[in-house]
Amino acid sequence: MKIDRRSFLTYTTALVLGGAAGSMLTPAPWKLTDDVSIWTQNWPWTPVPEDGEVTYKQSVCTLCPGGCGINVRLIDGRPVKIKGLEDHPVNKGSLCPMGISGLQYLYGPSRVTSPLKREGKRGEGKWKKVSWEEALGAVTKKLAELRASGRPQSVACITGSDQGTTPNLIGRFLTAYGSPNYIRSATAQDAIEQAIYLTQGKQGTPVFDIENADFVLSFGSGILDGWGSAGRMFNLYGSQKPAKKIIQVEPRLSDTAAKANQWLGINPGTEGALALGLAHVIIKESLYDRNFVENFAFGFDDWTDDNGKTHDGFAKMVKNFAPDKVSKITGIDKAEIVSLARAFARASKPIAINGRGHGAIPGSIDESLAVQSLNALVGNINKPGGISAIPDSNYAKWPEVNIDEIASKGMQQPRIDGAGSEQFPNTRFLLNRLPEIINSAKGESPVQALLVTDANPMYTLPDTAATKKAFDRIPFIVSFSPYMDETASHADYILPNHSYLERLQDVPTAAGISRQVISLAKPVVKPTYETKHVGDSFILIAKALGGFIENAFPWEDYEAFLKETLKDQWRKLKKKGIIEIKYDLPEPLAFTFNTVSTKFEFYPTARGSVKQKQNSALPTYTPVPIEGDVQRFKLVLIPYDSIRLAGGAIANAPFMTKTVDDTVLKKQVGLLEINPATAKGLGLKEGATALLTTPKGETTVKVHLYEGIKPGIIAMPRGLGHTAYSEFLADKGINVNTLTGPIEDPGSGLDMAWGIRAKLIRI
Amino acid sequence: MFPFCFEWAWDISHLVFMGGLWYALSIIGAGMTFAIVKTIFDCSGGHDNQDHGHH
Amino acid sequence: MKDKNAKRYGMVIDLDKCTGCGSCMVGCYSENNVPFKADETNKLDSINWIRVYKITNNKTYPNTEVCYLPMPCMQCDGAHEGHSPCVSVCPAVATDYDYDTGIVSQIYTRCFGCRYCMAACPYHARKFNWWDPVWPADMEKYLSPNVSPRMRGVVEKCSFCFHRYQLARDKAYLEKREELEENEYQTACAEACPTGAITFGDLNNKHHAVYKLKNSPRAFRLLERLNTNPKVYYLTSKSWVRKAGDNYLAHEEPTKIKNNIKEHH
Amino acid sequence: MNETPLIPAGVKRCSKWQFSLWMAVVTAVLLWGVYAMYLIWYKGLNQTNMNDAYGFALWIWADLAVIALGGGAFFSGFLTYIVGKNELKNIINLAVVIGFICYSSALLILAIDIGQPLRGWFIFWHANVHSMLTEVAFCLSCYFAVLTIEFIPLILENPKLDKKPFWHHLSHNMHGIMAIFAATGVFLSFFHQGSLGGVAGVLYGRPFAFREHIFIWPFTFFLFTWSAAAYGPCFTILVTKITEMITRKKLVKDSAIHLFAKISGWMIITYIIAKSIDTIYWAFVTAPGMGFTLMDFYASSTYNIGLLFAEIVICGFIPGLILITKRGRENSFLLMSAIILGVIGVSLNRWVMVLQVMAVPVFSFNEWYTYMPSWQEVATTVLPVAYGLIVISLAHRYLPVFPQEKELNPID
Repeated sequence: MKIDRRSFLTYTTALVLGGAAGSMLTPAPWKLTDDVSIWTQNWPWTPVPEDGEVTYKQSVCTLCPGGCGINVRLIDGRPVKIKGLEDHPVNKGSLCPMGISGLQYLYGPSRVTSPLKREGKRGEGKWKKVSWEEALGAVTKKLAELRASGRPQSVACITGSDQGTTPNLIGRFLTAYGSPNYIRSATAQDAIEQAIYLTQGKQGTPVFDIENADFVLSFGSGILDGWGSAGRMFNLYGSQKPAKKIIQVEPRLSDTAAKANQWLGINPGTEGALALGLAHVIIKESLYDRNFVENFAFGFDDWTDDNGKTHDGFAKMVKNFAPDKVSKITGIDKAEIVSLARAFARASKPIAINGRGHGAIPGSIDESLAVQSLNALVGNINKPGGISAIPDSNYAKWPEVNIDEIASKGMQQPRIDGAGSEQFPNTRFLLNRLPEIINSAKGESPVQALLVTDANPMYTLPDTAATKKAFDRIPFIVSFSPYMDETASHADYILPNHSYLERLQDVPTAAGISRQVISLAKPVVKPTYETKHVGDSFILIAKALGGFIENAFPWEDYEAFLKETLKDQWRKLKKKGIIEIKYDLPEPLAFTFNTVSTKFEFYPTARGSVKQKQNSALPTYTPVPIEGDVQRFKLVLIPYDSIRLAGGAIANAPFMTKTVDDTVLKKQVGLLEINPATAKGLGLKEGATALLTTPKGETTVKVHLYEGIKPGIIAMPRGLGHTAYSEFLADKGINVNTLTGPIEDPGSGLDMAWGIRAKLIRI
Repeated sequence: MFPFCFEWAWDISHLVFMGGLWYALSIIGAGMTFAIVKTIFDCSGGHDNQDHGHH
Repeated sequence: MKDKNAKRYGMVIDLDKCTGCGSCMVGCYSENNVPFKADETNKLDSINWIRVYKITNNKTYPNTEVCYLPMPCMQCDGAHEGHSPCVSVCPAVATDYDYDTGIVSQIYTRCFGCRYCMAACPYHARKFNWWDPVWPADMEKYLSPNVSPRMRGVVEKCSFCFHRYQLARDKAYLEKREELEENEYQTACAEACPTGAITFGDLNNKHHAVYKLKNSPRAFRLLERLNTNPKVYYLTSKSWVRKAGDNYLAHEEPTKIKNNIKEHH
Repeated sequence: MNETPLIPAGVKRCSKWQFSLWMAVVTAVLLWGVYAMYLIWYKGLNQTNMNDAYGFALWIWADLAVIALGGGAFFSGFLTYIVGKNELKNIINLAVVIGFICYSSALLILAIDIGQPLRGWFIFWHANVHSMLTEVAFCLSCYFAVLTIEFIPLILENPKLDKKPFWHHLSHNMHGIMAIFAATGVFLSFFHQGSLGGVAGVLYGRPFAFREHIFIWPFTFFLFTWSAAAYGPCFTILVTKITEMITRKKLVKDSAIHLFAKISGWMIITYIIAKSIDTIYWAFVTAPGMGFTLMDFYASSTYNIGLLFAEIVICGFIPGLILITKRGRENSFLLMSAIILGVIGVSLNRWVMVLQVMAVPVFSFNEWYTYMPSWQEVATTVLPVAYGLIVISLAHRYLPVFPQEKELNPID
């Protein structure tokens, strides 16, 4: 048979078709179908986590100063889950979303995995991996140079805390080195501590015994938005008796306000006036604690000083704060003010607290004093359900530090930030003043080298532009951050600390808790990357600097140091993870105060010298000046805090950002909360894009119409708008600090800004 | 779809549904088998295609 | 089919206690190897086994109220137990009703991604893996071996942490115990909730907290009128919240509506 | 290559280059769709604009719509082989070709639509017999087999193949038992058309979709079968008319068209009455029982009550009334209007039963869900159209699709 092209085609076709049909009768296609689907069930790029032995390790969360106990589940030594530690005295098993996200701070693209040296321009993101020897050597060299030139005081160190051995070790280093410029980031705690110091004469960590209170009057404190130890506050709220009342005073319906028994929308910044207004009603109606006021307080009534000069007492002063007037200032109904005052005074254990939101900004010292006075009026000081202060912990036994002449000279120089100066004698740290001081300095920057640990001032300080400008003038910046945060990304060297789950650290009592609890954060996992404990870094630098500095650090490393300084406590701490020093509240009717008058001072005499301008040290209400021309900027922007957004030194983990509502962040654009009535006036609909301008900067936002915000006020959350970190956080929304600026409290020097004027234009 | 698949149960739902299915499949299968077998028979019977009247 | 000792695990969420902190969501992510992307702001492609909704009473300032509403999978029984909206529609038995626990399972390796179950679920409890999950920079190290990571193209949802039930049951078995204690099997969200708003247990067991709570006058369920018969109960003292949990005609009063379907025992 | 032996005898076809040009254009569109299909299979369904609220979207609508439009095949089969309307033999070939295109397209779209196409066969292997989708998959596949069987004899009538004795006999023998296949097809179609309606009707969590049940089937089950039988013929007639327009010759005698149109008209009228009753019952009994009023379902600007009016009156009663009146269906303008309205009507119904179901918020605090398909979704939905055009063009060119063509267009 002749095979021509046609029949060839026919046969080929028949062969293919027949082959296909025939192969269906073989197992091959069926097996292939099955195999392919099995392949899809086991795609090599879908991870299969390894199983293994389950163990648990207990530690303390140090992502914020809250100090909550955590229980970490491990599989063959690999941490896989974090939950609250049931029997920890701070949080009793409760934990905030940040704490639960903890493992995302252990791994992930934001970690700095080895020492880095800057290659390109600052903030450009070009880095060179260097060895620890090189990195430590470079820092030592610079510090040695500055000392050699007789300017050890030009080295400043910014930390997140001043409690516990790690900050103290760094403080010791600075002392031995010769710089007084140890600067702790400020929070509302600073203002409250100072108010307690001024009224009670005690320097220490404030205590708010909300556990035992039955009426909580919160002047904007986000007690369910992350204020204090979040784990503790949530636990408290969940387990509280139904009879307990929470009254929330703030311009925005926050999560706390939403859960409060009553929400009072107040004109922002007028909380102090309300406190005095409440005092007015309480005194006028004689609802105050007569016993406390008459026997244990000073300055309630008019008094005469040693020079025979008569001073107004607190009672007389608050006569100026009648409900009518306070109603006008605060925007709260007169009747509400009166009934709130009565309810507060008549409650058996009322407590008044302040510190807006998380307490990121200290706030006015007058406001804190007014709130403390309100507590004193109801005799709510130093007793269960009340306010007191735990003395700064001294559980570590430090050997004396000897310093050389250079150091001694350096230490005698005034602090660059002005804290403790004649102007601000009662303030310990004033980080908020630093950028302005550097920027206004003639000639070279007073800070020649900046060491930053557990802090991220490039992000957290209001007026980011000014901060950046100031930092640009500092010739040498070293970051010890485990994460590529904003400050680290602007540093010259990064000497990465271990992540919080990899390092050993004692954690002293957090603010608010009425017991002195020292916990030990223990590594739950060996360091994953080429990182070093910040304490070890400082010890190594000290040793390299030699002389008196080296002598101040006779320990091999941080752990050895901890062991030797904690002495007896160490064994207990290591074994139990916690030492609890029972803090005994003084017996009722045995109130003793360390003030000049040995009484609770409604009239804080220690403040006298700095209040010359005012003639009186009494807390009063003067409106906090708010930046911006009212004609140009008709709205007021207030930052707010959310438990789902970390606005502090350590930023959101991807999991937390994942929980953020689409009414807060939409793609890369942040949403601004505005009352629908205000929005209507501006022609803005839900989701509309607008240009937001403040005296400090401008940005594009979308608007979210929210009935829960006072008309005329607009609000943005803290914690967004990062420029560093990774794609899971960077360039999402706006950092509200770029739009706001600090306002110096004339009394304390602390930042007391609560907002800024703003303008919103539809685009 | 087969009694040996673990989802299978000898319940009314399976009997009705799968009964219907296999019934339909059987008819289709039988019909096609018939057509093919008959075609092969027709071809091997030596009939010339011209002999068939056009349908 | 149904064991006389069968459990009906369920949840009671006290909305009066929920502060909207999101710990349940994060606790769930980390327990169940839930992936994350750079952009999670489109909540319609963001995988959440439990999502906390924020609802308001729609009143103007200052009478506005807010309530947070955490929504896991409701583990619906349906009109007759096992007839969950999703289970009955899945063409490949990739989601199934477990008569021993009342939990609606999802078998990722069985699912072929038709998404019919998602169309069937009025609670939007079901999420689709539109992308391959990626855990960058060593993050794979924290994955739990108790829950398999899902591949792209399949549906997933809250399982009431069924793996925890299995682990607890295995442990009880080794200890020669028949019954689990109430605290032996708890979901990750209930465990993570820092205010204790979420209570979990056997709805049929008189000794479990949920048994009492579900009969509270404050108790209601979401979209009960659809006869989905969910095993997640909510508690609220606010009438507007209760009203928001279902649909009512203008003249209807939530507490006066009788449900066609009573829950099973 | 000389085409003449491939072209049926006694008919005239356009020139080879003209045909090639046309095919090139359509193939380009097809390739666009194929590229989108590749993207979706390679990168996954993130290439679409579907989301967790819109799990069913454009593709499911396309599936439902093409199957309804392809309903002309089973219904003409039913009328021809079972009822004995022999007149319809003149149009049934085209109905079969359309059916084949529609069903193969539906299967392809389903293969694109599922997240794990390589596991698609689980729907058969691990079948859940209670799921409407299982029933759809089984009946759809089986009926596709039937359609292929119905299509084969037509292919075998290609003059070149017809010369081979085996193919000639096979064609003949298959013709001989075609009634059995057709009957099986009708049986299968009844169920899968119904099941497609059931897909929405059983969703008791979706008040917009849910309908009361008769035994295990929701009303929509019957309405879908009915509407496919009613509107499928409209599409068959429409394609016939379009083919006639393009080829500029009459292909099917008016008697067949009018008969088909008349039957379609009566089916539409009865269907739309049933649909109206269903709507009224749903609006006044079913939905209020779930706490919804009718207007709750039509409270969006996109999905407003006009849609319901359009579906029932404009695309229901109007074409139905035109087609059942002799003067209506015999007036070519009215006939065309009616069949176009019919095609729109059934497509609209399927759209509403898929996309509006997803759009309606079930919680009072949720907004209406919105969705706009991505270009990949559009391209893969256009793909079957291009594919259909190619198949019809090839079939018309090389196969005797229209038995009356020779008679109506004698070559001098």
